[in-house]
Amino acid sequence: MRNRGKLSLHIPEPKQRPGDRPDFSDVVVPDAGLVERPRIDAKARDIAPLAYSLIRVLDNEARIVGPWDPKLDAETLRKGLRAMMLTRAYDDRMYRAQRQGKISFYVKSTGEEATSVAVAQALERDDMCFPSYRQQGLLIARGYPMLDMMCQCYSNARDPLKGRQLPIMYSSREYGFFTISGNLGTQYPQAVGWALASAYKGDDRIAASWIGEGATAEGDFHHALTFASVYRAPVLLIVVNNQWAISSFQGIAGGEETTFAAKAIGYGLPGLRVDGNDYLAVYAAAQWAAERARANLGATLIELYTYRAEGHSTSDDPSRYRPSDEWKAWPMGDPIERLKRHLIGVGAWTEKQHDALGEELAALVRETQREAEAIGSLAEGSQKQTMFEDVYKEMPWHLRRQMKEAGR
Amino acid sequence: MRNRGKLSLHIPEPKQRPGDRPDFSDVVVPDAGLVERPRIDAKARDIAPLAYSLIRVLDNEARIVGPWDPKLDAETLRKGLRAMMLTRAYDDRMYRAQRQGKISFYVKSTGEEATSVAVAQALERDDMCFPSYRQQGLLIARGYPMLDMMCQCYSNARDPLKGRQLPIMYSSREYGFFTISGNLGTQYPQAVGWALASAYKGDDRIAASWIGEGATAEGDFHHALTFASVYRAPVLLIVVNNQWAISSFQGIAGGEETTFAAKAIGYGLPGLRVDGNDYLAVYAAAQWAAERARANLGATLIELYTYRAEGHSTSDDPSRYRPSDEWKAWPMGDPIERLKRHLIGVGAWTEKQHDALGEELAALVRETQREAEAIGSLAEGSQKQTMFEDVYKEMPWHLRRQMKEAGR
Amino acid sequence: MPAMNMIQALNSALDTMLAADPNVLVFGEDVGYFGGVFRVTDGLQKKHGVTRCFDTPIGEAGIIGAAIGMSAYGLRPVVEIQFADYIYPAYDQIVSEAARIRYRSAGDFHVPLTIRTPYGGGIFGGQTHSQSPEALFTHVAGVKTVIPSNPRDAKGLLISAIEDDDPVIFLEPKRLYNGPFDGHHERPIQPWSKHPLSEVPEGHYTVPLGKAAVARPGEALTVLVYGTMVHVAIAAAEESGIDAEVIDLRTLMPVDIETIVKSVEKTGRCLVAHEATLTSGFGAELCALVQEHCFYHLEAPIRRVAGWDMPYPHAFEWDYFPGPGRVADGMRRVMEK
Amino acid sequence: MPAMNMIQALNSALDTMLAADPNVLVFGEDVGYFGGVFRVTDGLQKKHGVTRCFDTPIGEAGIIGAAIGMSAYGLRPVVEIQFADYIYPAYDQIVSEAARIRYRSAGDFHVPLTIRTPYGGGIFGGQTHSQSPEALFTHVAGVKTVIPSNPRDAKGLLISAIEDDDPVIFLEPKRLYNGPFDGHHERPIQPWSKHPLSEVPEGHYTVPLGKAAVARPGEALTVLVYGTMVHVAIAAAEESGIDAEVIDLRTLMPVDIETIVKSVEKTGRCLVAHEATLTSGFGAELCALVQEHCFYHLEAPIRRVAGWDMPYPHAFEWDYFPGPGRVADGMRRVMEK
Ligand SMILES: Cc1ncc(C[n+]2csc(CCOP(=O)(O)OP(=O)(O)O)c2C)c(N)n1
Ligand SMILES: Cc1ncc(C[n+]2csc(CCOP(=O)(O)OP(=O)(O)O)c2C)c(N)n1
Ligand SMILES: [Mg+2]
Ligand SMILES: [Mg+2]
Repeated sequence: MRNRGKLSLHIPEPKQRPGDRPDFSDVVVPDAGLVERPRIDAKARDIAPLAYSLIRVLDNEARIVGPWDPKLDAETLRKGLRAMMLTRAYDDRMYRAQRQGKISFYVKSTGEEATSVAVAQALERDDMCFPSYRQQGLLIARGYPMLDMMCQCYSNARDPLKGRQLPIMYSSREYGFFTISGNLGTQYPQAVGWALASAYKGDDRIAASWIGEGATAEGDFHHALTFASVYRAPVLLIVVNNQWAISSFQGIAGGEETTFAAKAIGYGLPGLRVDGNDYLAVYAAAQWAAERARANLGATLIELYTYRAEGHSTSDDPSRYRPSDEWKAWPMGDPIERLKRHLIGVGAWTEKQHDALGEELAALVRETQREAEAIGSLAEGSQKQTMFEDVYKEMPWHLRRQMKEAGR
Repeated sequence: MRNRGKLSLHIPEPKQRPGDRPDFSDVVVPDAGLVERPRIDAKARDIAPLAYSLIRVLDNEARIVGPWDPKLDAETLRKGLRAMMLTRAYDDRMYRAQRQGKISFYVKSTGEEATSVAVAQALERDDMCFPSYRQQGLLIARGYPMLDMMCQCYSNARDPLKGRQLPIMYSSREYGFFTISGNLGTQYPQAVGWALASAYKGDDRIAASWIGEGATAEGDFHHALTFASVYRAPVLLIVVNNQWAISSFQGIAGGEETTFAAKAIGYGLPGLRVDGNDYLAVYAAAQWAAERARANLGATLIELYTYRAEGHSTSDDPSRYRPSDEWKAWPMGDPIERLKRHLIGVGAWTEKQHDALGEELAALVRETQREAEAIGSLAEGSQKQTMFEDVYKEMPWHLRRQMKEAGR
Repeated sequence: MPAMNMIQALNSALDTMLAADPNVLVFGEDVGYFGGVFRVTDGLQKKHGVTRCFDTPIGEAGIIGAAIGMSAYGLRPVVEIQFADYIYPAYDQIVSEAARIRYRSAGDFHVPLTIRTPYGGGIFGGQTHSQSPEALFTHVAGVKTVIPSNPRDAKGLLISAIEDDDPVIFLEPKRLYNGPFDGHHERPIQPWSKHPLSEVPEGHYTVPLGKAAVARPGEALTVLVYGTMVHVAIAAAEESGIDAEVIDLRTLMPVDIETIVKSVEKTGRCLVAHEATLTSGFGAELCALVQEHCFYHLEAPIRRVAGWDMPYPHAFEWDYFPGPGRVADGMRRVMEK
Repeated sequence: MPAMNMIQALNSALDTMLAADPNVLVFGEDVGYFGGVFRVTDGLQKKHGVTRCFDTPIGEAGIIGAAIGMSAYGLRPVVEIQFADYIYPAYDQIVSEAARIRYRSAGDFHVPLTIRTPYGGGIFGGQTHSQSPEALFTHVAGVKTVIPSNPRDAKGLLISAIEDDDPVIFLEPKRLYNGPFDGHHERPIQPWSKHPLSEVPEGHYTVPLGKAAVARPGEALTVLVYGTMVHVAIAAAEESGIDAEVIDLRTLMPVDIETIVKSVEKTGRCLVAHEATLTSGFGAELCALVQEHCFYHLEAPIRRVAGWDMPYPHAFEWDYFPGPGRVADGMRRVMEK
């Protein structure tokens, strides 16, 4: 009766490694417009197939097709385009600053700008975001002062976080952006708690949180979905599947066997799988989930399928573990390019305008950087005097003593 | 655009509370035999509906119907019946011992005997079990000396665990029963690790683990399923959904929105939902999953739908939070009764034999208890001299010093 | 003033705060309808409603994680971890998040969270219902750690903890819930009602965090204790005839160094006792502080009486527990030279 | 003997053990193909195969939980937690499981698991890439805690840890990976190759657990340190001209009390220094032990120099880090009277 065959251990491995030619032929890219858009009060179980399909709004000619068209006016789309372009320009500049030794660390979001910007646009301004470290696009979309972002990275006298955090670990209650943690996944149940608080108070604000596909393996992912399901939290739980977690491809996070959107199913939550490089699709999915949440119908898990175009961070060299030009081959392209093409296609934008905007934003970033650097940088550590503050609301005796010992 | 309606907080509540009449009319009990039995190499996604149906083999007349018939001979079934009856007799006796103040704590598995015994029978003797605290049926089914079980509960001179563990927290490497933890859920990823070790070695042994539906909310549940999925661990991951976690009904664990078997789907694993009070169905499901695991096809999640007939433990009084006679109303009955009826129905058992066996087992348990009590009990704490051992393999200086201080 | 046991006093604190502040929420495993496995939240759901006091899934990290998010919204959650032994799954959310959010956000966010949890042995709970993990929190900058030893303090300290704007780990000595246990497990259980500190004011009052109490004044040596060990130390003093000054720390972090130093400067001798395992227990910190602050007053080494360095062994609870005999021995050793 | 930096020495230890024992497995986040974010596992997958050295999902509790199960099967897993700051999600599996399985099963099962993890600051990693959580493990009966300070010890201790039949937390001072950093961050980085302890034997050898080393003999006072602080303390001694005896503990639990006592009895003075936050740090335990064992030899209070009680502040790394200046000040204070 017993099968006496030998067992063997399966270790997932990506198809290509450095030196190999990029090949995404096994990525199924369904045509845009094919996925139905259910009512927001659809039962999660009835829409389980959405977790395996791919919501796409822009077709190969960057035209809007299908029921997920969020019906946005050109002005709104241009705002989204600008925010994505500004995010990329900011990233490029800060990356360079790190390479020049001006800041200690940086994380780019290149190629993933839509995953932040489009969601920010679909939310209300007073909805609360619990981001991971790759959602700088949220702050930019919400108009947070770039100077403050930079000063945070420079840890200078104007750094709102007083030099206490690694660059990019922003925090802004005012802009609805929760303080970023270095520990993966912790923000997810926190977002659920925030959303439950809003529901408890009978308010109408909702929350959204972002996590990488790699970090979905953390326990906090499970806790968030469990609590969201049990208490019907008004929250958007977004998985940014950029296919890489530092050097580990998505198979190591479970992506060989299923999609990340499908994780929703086990909690009785809707799971939407979305082309994360399609600004309109991301917007539409977030909008659907936000409406559902506001109607007291609970949480939605959204997988945004994208590709991490650059290294994990400035501490990383992706050419050590994947073909170096893989991004170029990513079949779903670049979110900025695609939105630009769409706008041009409908006559709401021109190449010239685009180039002009590009230059304007580059100049803005450069100018802001000059301002930030004029204020100072890490080396000066100019908020050092506050180092002993904020451990507690009031400084206990032992910290007062230590502060004295430190000569402050 | 924004729905300005007020949010509200949903707190799940069971339909009945003390004083209410038990009512399981919302429990869907499909007829036995209706669920198809897929090939063991079926793709998890293709068999997702199994997570929402209910595998049942014994019909209302206790006849075997349908494709999940495990085709067991009467001898095997009588062995299963005996193990379940012995488990119940043992539970009753030890419960009484606790009430008499002879042991400090006890946990019964009444009504859930099939969830342990049938799985034990479906596994090979050298497969490894990672139980929670309600799987005493495994040890009994595998023929572990009941005297040793009792001596563990009495913490006496023969206690294999030398008085170090709360009663019922058994451990037996020899019988393939991993040391029970008081911390919920920890055994789940451990079972996966054990299974991976077997696969790594190219052996053919598989693992099984048990968790309560309440404890599925722990992070370790998620870790286990993630690791099992990624590396295709040969393991059975069993959720005993007995509908209660101390005073919390299964809705607090997420049972309002979906089934526990459905949690498999998000990991790309097969999820089987099974009538946990149907010995044959439990056996058949475990057998299917074991075959699949041995064929290098990875893990299966099995929800055994049952009902916790008694209090959570001797520290609990369920009449404070649920109708006291709810078990009587449980539509899927009692696993012992049902298997007995089946055996009688096919002419392989009689009422008389049953009564005789009942008496024999009661006598056996009584006799064993006498033996155990003759050896001693907690009060004597007779392995005290070993108290400082086994913290480490070799006793470090500080423990030697403490042992001296303690006057040993 | 009504006599209350510690459970009633804690219940009264929660009731008072639920009534006073709509931002206070109480939740945890089995705390809702059932009222908690130790009955501390008994009746609160019925009185204040299901959204104010409710059950949670069995996921300690989820409980604390959600509570942190609620804090960011402006609520003041009070959560229960059913046994301190089960706080470890939430350790990351406590250490990396609750403790650090004020600091890392430069005050932009803070976490006025109270985590109640029963700790300590003495109920034959075995190794996973008996632990004393306080030192795992006193090492974490950003959280406060509080342990009451009697009903009056329990209520006043719990209200202070809830009103505090920083995360507080509130450890409840479960062996004291129903009576002032002095370690004499062989004697009949005493009810709280005979103890003066069971007189608990109704309504709102506070016992400040960070302030110790002299539980028994004395001249011979200073004994630093908290929770159950306060009663054990008093018993040891009475029984040994050694005139110990027993200090009930009440708050471990920030610890009341003034009261400690004042006493040790007076007595010149010091014993530290706790139920937690010895090595790297909070007693180590107390020893370090006392020898540093009072070195020239010390006439003998500071001794520690503590749980042995092992998991709490079920059957040998009373051999593990640092009872009055061992504490008295410790006192004698400190008095030796 | 080849000169190795600490990364190479650790890699060599793993390579040696993978070759020697088919039951040794190496896994963790990014340790497989890539070879680890600090390159400690570089080349091991290629040499020993994908099933011997592989990547894991980002779930520290899953990594440790699976490793415990593998231990029960008879394997000897060596896992990497990418930064010590990320060990907290696995804290329950370590404390409640790995540490207690031998005891609770009365030896029926045991866990010969090694958990490697880089700790400490000095690389501008901010608060979640700089922590020193050793005291959170020294309090846990059943685990051993080891911290090397140089390549030769690193390899020998890691092999001992892997061969040890109990769980070992092996903390690697990440600032020492590439050179013997003495706290002078303003000076150019020194390579290991100039340091005598970079001579690392090839193949198998062990440095025993539980044995400290005298890193610098001296007469004036005893300095108890481990990891990066060994080099800082030596620098402080040289620069201050104080003839300190610097003891490199190497193993924190079980600590080498003999070597400590012998030194303090000789010098009569003691300073403890670590990077971890002060309160309830391992220094507290060292103070408690030293004052207890050497009370009548001590001529001055034992002082502690440690990280301030706060999260590691990114920009003020060098104000937080207890560098040679602060250690020398500490020495002077200990020498005062
Ligand atoms: C708890 C924890 N474990 C490990 C790390 C180290 N780490 C930082 S980022 C990262 C990869 C995360 O990948 P993913 O979640 O996919 O996000 P992405 O970087 O792709 O946006 C890892 C392992 C961490 N920060 N926290
Ligand atoms: C980590 C942890 N949290 C909480 C507990 C307390 N506790 C013990 S059993 C239990 C209920 C478990 O219910 P379930 O998982 O459904 O198992 P059942 O008792 O029904 O078999 C709880 C909350 C624990 N033992 N461990
Ligand atoms: Mg990723
Ligand atoms: Mg249950």
